Amino acid sequence: MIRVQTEDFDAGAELEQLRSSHKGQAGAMVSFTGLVRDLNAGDTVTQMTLEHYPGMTEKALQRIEQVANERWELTATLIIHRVGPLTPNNNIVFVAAASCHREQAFRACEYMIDTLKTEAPFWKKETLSDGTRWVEQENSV
Amino acid sequence: MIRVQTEDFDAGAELEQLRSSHKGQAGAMVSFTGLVRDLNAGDTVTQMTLEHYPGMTEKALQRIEQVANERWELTATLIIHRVGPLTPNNNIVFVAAASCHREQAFRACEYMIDTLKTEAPFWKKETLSDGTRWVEQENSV
Amino acid sequence: MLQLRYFASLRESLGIGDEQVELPDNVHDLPGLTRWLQERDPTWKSALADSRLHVAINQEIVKVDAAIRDGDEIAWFPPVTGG
Amino acid sequence: MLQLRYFASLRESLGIGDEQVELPDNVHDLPGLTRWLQERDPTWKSALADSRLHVAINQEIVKVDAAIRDGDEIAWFPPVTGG
Repeated sequence: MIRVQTEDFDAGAELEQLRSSHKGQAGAMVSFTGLVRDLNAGDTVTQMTLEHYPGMTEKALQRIEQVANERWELTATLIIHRVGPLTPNNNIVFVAAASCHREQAFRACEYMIDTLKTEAPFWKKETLSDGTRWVEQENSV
Repeated sequence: MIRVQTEDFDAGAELEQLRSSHKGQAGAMVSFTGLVRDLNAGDTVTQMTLEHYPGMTEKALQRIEQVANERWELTATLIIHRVGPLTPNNNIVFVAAASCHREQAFRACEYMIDTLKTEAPFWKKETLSDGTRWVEQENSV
Repeated sequence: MLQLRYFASLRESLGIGDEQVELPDNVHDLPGLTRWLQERDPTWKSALADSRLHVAINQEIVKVDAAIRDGDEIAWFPPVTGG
Repeated sequence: MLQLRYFASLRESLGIGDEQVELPDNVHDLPGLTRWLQERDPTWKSALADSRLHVAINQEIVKVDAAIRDGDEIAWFPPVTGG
């Protein structure tokens, strides 16, 4: 499942949902949570705004999830990405994979976040004490 | 932090705790949750009992956490392992690592669960419909 | 008609996020469209010269020589930085 | 005195989880202790013959030829299966 939303998410509730949707089948769940940092490239960040390309974003995330499910044996996957204004320590993204095998869950979760970061049309703009700037690709976590 | 406990844990609350203890510093949190499966080696499992070696267990988990923190740049780590009787879909183990860098968080989390599974003195006993059996090392998730 | 979309720093440089244009007669591919836009306005001339820009046609990333058809949605944007 | 501990399937095979024994006079290392236990009781003789067993002395995994000292806590157990 994929979701693009302005609201926050509850990682625990999402993991619980992932678990209960596949009762007893999955032995392993791996999750990645991406957070807004208060410091980037040495500068204090007071706000972070996420822009995206509605329509293309959903397609890109669906494809990432689909490829993960083709490559690895998974019982469930989830990608949630927030958009709009965020502040330091806010959740940005949540990616999770459930599997019978922990290695498969690790590989799938890492694949999904790595691919999201290079292929999904999101852009980060930081507000610093003295202005704003667009994050460059090599600076991202 | 490490904990060995009979009670269940709330993965969401643990991730939240990990996040709030390092406000704004960590950009990435990776977690692994291990669950009791209802099927192992083709047989239906109705209960799973976790035995451990009190004292040595805590030392082993602390060492695993320490090595992870020496090898990777982490802002926080957590290992929780349950003991006693469990049923299918129950949580068994929760391992999490927070870092400024997602790759470090992935590597550390995977190292901790891999090492726990080969070095920490826990043993699983399954209750099947027709008796009980100790889980063999190669069958574990 | 073509639906043109610009995102992030490129949107800010151009001052607009989207526009509709008639498919010019002699434009059949992305290089042709880019050239036409650059000749139309000096702001586009410099902004679209950035070789790091990605282009999506109908919401799929395409190569620099992709064909353009009437009705297409064409988007330009800098390297993505989400996650 | 030595504190001996047995876990999991080994504990069940032996029927006990721990016991205290006086350090035998001629026992100075793990092979000596194992031999002494095996000579003491046929149940131990077969159970401790399993080459997959791990041994911890004072809660640290040790090699098969580790030294034994009075006061040590020695634990035998099968390969771990937690997580």
